[in-house]
Amino acid sequence: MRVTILLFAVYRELADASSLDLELPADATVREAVDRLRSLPGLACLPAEPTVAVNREYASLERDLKAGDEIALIPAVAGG
Amino acid sequence: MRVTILLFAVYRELADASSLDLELPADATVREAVDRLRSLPGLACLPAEPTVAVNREYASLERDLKAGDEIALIPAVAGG
Amino acid sequence: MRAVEASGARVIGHVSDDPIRVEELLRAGSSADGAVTVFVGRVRDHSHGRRVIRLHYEAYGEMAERELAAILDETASRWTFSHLEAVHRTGTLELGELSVAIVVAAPHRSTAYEASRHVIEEIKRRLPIWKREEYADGEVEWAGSAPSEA
Amino acid sequence: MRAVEASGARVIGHVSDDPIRVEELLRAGSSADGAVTVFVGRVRDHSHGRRVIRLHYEAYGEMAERELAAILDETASRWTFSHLEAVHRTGTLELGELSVAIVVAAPHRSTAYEASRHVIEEIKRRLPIWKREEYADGEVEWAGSAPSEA
Repeated sequence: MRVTILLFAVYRELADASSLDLELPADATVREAVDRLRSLPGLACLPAEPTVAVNREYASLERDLKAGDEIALIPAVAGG
Repeated sequence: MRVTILLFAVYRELADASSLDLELPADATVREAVDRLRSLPGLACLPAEPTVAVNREYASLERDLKAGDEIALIPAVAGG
Repeated sequence: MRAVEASGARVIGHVSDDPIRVEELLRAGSSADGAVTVFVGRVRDHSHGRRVIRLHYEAYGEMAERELAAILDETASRWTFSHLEAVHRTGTLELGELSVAIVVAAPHRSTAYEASRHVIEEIKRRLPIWKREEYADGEVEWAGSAPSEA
Repeated sequence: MRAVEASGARVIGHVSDDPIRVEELLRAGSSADGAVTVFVGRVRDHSHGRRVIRLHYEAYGEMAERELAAILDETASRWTFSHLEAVHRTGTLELGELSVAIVVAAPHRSTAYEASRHVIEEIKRRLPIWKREEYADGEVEWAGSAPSEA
């Protein structure tokens, strides 16, 4: 299945991309998507347990993905 | 000795006066001044322990007075 | 009006008939201050279940300014900020008018909140100011001066 | 923009490039509200000992608005107030410009302080917004993204 990855701030700069599509097995979890991202240039240093959102909501790394999901990698936030 | 009494808000209305002079013995305390005020028309109902200020600072009823002191009777405050 | 320099902080207190202009207060502080809190008290249309149409504030003016200055100085000795300003209105205030305003500009937000809260609590506790409430039914009463409280 | 009516409260959240106008926010609420708090965050000229000359805020826009709305709704379910508005800037901000503003109009001051504080703490904890700091020495860095924190 195909999912979309969104990258922000420092992650976006490291990957030199703000979004990309990923082809994953049908039963993949968020953690498997993140592990795949580590093989991309610049993202080898992703933390072991990065904060993620799925479809604009914070989500667990164990969450099962569906085709079309939008997975965002959320670096340490610094609003306010 | 002579001291000045200031009356505010509900006390002022009860006494129908905003200030008055009081002649007291030389060793009088604030409490004695307050007791004297109870004999005035309208002020018989002064509480047993009213809040007072002497020379613009909150003061104890046991404080000794000096000639010329300004004693204010402070009803329950309601600022803000 | 009063401005002291306690630990570098600018501290200003006022008790006056002049309307409160928050827009001006909001410019407080410098570019070292990341956080600013403003508290304003406004004349409310009700009090203990009665409809209020107007308020009259009476102050023991000289003592109120002195006591407000003491509150601000105490606050400046407990928290670190660059600017603290507190203003209390006196006289007649219509519904929605501002009775009090407190502005704190500080490097950190916890200070801006805590110092502001401390000042309003102390103002309510000790500033010699009294409020006469005018009700919709034509009656007038000193707040907090019901016979049992007098 | 978003306005819900949770328990009668008017709740509005924004994440946008538009400059924040506090004067307008201050008119919030009705004559039933005796207390109004305003918190504003301003661009500070220093960060961890370095001189800052400018900030750039980047947001995951759709999620940030959704998360801000969730924060405001949670706040409305915990405290009783008539108006809560929170605005967060994005884009480039110069020194002294407002990055965030929170206004609470409530019948009682404790609510106005506590709800405001809760909103800013939650914004800092969970709003997907990032800050790139531009320093006087020409360097640029994402706040909180030092290698050890990445």
